[in-house]
Amino acid sequence: MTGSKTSTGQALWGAAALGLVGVGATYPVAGPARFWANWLLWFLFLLTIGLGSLFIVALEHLVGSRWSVPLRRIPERLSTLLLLAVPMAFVSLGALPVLYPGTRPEAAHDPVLAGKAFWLSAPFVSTRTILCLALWLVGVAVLTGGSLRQDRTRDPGFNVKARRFAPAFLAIFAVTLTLVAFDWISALEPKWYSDIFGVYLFAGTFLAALAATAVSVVFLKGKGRLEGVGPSHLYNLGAYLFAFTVFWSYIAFAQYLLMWYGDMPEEVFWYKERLAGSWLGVALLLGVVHFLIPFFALIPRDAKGDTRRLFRVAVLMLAAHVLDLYWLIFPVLGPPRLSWPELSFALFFISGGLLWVRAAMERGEDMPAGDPFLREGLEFRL
Amino acid sequence: MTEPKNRGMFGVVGLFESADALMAAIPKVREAGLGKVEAYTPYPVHGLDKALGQRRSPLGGMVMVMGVLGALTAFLFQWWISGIDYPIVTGGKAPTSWQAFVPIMFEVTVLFATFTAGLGMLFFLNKLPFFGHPVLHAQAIADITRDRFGLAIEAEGDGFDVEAAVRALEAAGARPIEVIPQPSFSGPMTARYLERSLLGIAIACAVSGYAMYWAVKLFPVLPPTSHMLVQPRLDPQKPSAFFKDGHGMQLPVPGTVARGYLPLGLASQEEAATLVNPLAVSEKVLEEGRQAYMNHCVVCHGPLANGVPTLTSAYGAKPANLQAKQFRDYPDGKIYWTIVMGKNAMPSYAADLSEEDRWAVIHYLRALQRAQNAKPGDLDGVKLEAGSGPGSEGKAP
Amino acid sequence: MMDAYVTTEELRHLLSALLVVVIFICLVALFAFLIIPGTRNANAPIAGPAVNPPQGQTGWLDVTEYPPEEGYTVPPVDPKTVMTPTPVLLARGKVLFEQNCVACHGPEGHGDGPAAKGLNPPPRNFSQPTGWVNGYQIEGIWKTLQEGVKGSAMVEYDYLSTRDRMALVHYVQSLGDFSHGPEDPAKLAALAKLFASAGQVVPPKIPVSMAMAKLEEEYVAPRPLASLAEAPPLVRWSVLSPARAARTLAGIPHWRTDERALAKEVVRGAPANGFAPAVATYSPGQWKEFRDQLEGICIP
Amino acid sequence: MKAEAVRLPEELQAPALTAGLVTSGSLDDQVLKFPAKKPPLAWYVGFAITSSIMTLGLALIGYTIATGIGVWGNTNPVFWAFDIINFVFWVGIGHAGTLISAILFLFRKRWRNAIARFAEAMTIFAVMCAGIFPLIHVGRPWVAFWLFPYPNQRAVWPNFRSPLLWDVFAVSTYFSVSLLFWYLGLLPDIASMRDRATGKIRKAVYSVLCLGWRGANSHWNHFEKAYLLLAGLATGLVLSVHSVVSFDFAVSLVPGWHMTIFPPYFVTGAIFAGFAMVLMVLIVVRETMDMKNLITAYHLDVMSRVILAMSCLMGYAYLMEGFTAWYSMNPFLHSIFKNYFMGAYWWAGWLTLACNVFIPQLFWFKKCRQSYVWMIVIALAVTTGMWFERFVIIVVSLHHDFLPASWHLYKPTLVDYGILLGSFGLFFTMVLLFARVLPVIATTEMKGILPGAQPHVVKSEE
Repeated sequence: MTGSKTSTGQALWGAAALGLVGVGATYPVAGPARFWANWLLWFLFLLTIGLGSLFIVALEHLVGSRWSVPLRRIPERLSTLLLLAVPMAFVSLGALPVLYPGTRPEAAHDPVLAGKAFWLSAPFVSTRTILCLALWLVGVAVLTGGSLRQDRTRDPGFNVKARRFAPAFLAIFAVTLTLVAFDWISALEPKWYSDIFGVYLFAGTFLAALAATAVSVVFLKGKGRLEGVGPSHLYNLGAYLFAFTVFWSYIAFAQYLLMWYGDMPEEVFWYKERLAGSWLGVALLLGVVHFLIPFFALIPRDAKGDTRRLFRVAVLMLAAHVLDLYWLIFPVLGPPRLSWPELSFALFFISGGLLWVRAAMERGEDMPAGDPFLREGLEFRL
Repeated sequence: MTEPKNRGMFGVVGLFESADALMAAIPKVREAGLGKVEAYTPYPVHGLDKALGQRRSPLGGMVMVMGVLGALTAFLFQWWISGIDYPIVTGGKAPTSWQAFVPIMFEVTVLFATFTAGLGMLFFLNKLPFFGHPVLHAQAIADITRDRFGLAIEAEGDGFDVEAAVRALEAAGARPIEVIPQPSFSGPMTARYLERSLLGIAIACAVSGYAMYWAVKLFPVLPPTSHMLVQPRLDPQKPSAFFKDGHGMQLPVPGTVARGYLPLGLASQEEAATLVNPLAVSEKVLEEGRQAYMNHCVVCHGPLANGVPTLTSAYGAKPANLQAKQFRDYPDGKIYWTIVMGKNAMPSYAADLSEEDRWAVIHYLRALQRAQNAKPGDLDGVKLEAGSGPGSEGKAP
Repeated sequence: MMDAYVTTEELRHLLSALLVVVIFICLVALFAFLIIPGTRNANAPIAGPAVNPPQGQTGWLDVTEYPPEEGYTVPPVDPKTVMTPTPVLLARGKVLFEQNCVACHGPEGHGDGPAAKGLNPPPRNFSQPTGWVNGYQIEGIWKTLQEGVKGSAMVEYDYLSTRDRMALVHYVQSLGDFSHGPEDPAKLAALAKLFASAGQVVPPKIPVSMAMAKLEEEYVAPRPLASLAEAPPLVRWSVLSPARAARTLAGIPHWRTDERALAKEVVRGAPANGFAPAVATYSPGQWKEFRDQLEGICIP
Repeated sequence: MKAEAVRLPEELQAPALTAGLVTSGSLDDQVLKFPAKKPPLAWYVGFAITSSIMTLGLALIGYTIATGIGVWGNTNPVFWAFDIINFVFWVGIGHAGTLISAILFLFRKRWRNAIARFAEAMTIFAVMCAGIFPLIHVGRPWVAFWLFPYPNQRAVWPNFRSPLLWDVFAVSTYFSVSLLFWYLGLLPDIASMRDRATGKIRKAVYSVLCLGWRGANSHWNHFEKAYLLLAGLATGLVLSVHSVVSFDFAVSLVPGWHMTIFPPYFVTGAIFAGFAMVLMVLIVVRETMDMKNLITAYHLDVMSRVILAMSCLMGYAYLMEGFTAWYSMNPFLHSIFKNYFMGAYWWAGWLTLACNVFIPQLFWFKKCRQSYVWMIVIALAVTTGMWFERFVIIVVSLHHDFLPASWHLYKPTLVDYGILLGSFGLFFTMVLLFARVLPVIATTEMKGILPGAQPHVVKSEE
């Protein structure tokens, strides 16, 4: 076991190192724009998984759900990706002058951008980002740290505290995630606007976090850990994945339908860019992997409780989330690009992220042992 | 339903106090293997289907099939209607724009799926309505729908052993136990019943249709199709009590300038004489003039502009003969003025003919005049039909 | 695998139910589309045996497409046969009167025809001796028919033949129940001489389409104006259509010398004549300038 | 993970879903007795009041149809006014029922069982009220069937690209599915009533209505599956219906209507308003029908919390609308948002904001979640606020359209008010009737969650 673990770890380190070479080469060879676009993609990917996981934890505390208590440690561990996101966010600020037209001085002379030039300016975006990071870290500290402490203290007082803290965190989450959506994605094309965009990113975020949780749960179960987590729990996870696949599609389609129908030049250009030429293929692929395949794969009752199918669908959902971010970010660079820079970024961040998560999976016990509802959660049957 | 040979007996049902007791009894009773074992409960009890060995409900598959059918139906229906049978472009969207079909596709999918789930469950799977089921006529049913849990051993084929079944239930702890006979009356779905109900439906349709006919006829408060035809409106050329002159059609207010028409800033016809026709003579212009002449002028002035007095007999009017020398010598401007301002009994045609058309008509009129008063050289090289034409008999030698 | 969800039996039930629904819909559709006559394709032409239509444009009844005719001269009239009324002449005059005159002058010649209402001056009352512009004697009525009355609705009727006109003259005279007095023999003689000496020329006739072609052929386009792009600003702003402006200028004599005439004609025809209506606001000085600039772009 | 006795703080303890001793039998006795009993005087008084209001509304609808919709205040450029506001409002009220019966069922929130029946019934009645408005809004309701795509002599088809046609499909589907859902849930209850009934006619009626339901487990098996599927489908439906209603506005180009957030925002608002209405009606039911042991303080508390959550979501939606309006730098959007809060109808904008976002925040306080007065005050505020939200969206956006020459203030007429009032009359008349002839609480579903109702067999997971 340890032997294979070490070898897996070595392989991951090797892959990360290999990816790092490509990442390093991207900036001078492929140009800064391409570097930053890739960086942004993976920054947002890791950030949204971490943030979404924290959201899952907070939601569980808020509604007092019992069945998910045995699984809660997984999103708690995944939410530590936010710690990784902090340095990444600071690095990402370097993308502002490269990718974001709103930060350039000429934005002040553009009739549309002039009014919001201050909002889009690099100092203000940085301030907002730092504020968001601080708030998230508080969330991580309270929800995750408290839970880990509860393993020792067995004090149900944490549940009370978390339950009171959850609504506040959810409010923060709503606002900050919207800011992420507007500051880091929508602002790539600062003339475009869509009220639903925050909700769109939320749908993808939540889905990705659910998928990451499902993948981790199935993985740990395969290692013989998480004893007591049975098909009923997996079924519920699968049902949530199914429901939020539909929710994502609903939001994505609603936004598309309204812009398509309205056909107003000030907003429809965003879709024209993303549905023109080869991007149409990417968009169709997104529809297939983000909606059609998971939708039909998860409809049958058996599929939701089946570890193998759930695992496959969840991995597909994570890939779909990457594709979603790719489709959102990369059109500003022109036609779709998929070459060694993208692959080395993927290699680096996937292996790096896995290393991080792998380490996180060893923190504390596999289940929140101190939670008074753990037993009830383990007894949960459909 | 199975048709037991032993028509006298449906089965035996025993009641239990709690779901736990029922659950515990089921394996014992099933072991005895006396007949089909079925539970009757006031609410769905989890795990009973497994205990009773009943298969999982196939409803999910049915709903899925029908849902996909619904989506396809809705899509093809809309696509055929909007794209093929009745293609209209609205909002600049292509007739077959799939995006707009999605909402209805979704609704129809849900409609098909829910009706399959609800009605499919009732009619296909549960074979309801079924008022003649023996259990419904047992004493136990009142308890079953209230708070007791019934376990029945139902006869399957020949040789149902009632006593053994009662004993098995007793041993499992059921109390009381009731033997249920087949109901003595025949089910409602007999041929006579069907005939009667069909007749009833037919009569009801006839009566209600007739009643509606007379209701609409006798109480015309809301005649069903009076829309648009009957409404307070003024038809042109109809009298009206509203206007002082009694005409429905009114002249525009004095000084009204129609869109695209400029008032003519000339005081008299003489002043207009020097106006220049701005249009070049071309086939296109002459053709436009011909169209306008045929639409507006020909009824009075005749197809050859000779004012053949077709109107004299009908209305006592005598339009001008535009072939007269006087009009042949008229400058274009004077004719233009006449078209715009009218002359004598001729009204203004300013509202009917656009500026372009007026000048084109004048060009065409010149062609008509030329046709009737050709220059001698015009006939050079033209082969004449011998002895034709009205003037041939009077030709100069 | 399918069996886990739907047994064959249930699928059959399901599909047969669907079939019933579909058949029902089909029946309704059949009823709506075919059985109610004329339900569908209400605008479609009625099908019949195929007929090969003649090729090309034939079959029109176009009165303007008569065969060409040569002109001719109506032979001179023997004055003796027309100078005094005869029953034949009066009968012919009555026919012509009803065709051409009653609309204004009324059936009895009282000047009260249906079209008389809108006329100013009103049509002549033939029964009264007063108000005749050219006199009520043969020569005067002839003159009226020949030339019309300037400033009134009475147009010339010179297209009637000499004999027809004399018949009308006699008929008009017969409508007035007053003494027409003795005719002036000198004038009568002049008329008689006219009748006897010259026949009436009837011009040749050609179909309208030919006339249209002739006009087109004969049309001489005025010299076009030079390109406006390099023209001085006044011209660029004032000329809407160089082609029309060229025609307008060609129709104004002396515009090169008389800018007042130019101004008058250009203003009254704008904008159809190719000039912008704004020309109405130009001052005399501007007109001079405009005229000079126009000359500049006229291709000599 | 030993079963050590951890003393849970009160806040964390699982609340009892019923108060006192409730058994299957007592539940039947308590709930199913009403249809057999003579109603009290108060019921008659209430019924007289609501049915006369309903009659007034129906009379005014008749007047409208006979005269034409010129009797309303709608005029250029406000062509949509009370009719569409009321339509959206009532459809929204209906959504809470579907949410409680379907979405909470999927989330296995067992507290929903006590209130689901009433909420579903309210869905039906609310959709009935809603259906009236587009019908009379078309002006010639007797040809409203033209909206349906059927082969016809006119040889024309409806326009499938029109969101108004989507509405026809969405609302009619919603109504039929809600009705089916409600009826399926009622079946076993009616079977119980059939077996309790003594009168011959009553028994016959209930027999037919319950289709001969006999509680066989093979039936329950399919029934539960059907209920689950219906719940899942109805969840999608409830999202789609108000989204389609929002498309009526959002696909147009009117500033203030063309917003991408409209679909989820309308759904949220609908659930919000519906919950407030359900809360109010349930308080009355709880008191007058003596249901304190079934509809407990916990139920009211949870509903208040849901209202609070929805209010926060509404706040988020308003925030996004305002922010995006500013962020778009679109002068039309700027102007319309200024107009919402500073225009001629400024009071409507502020009322909406106050009633939907600020007042419900009182539910943060436990005291407000426990006091009838506060709950009713807040629920009334939410109902009013949501009505005025539609007023703001529809009338205020329309009265300043793109053409300043046609700007015009909208003034409703007495007929408008009368029909609005009449729709409330219809709604409450139906509610009163329902409370008397059918079980107001889903007894079968309640029986299933009573303590000890399910066998204590520890199932082994395969």
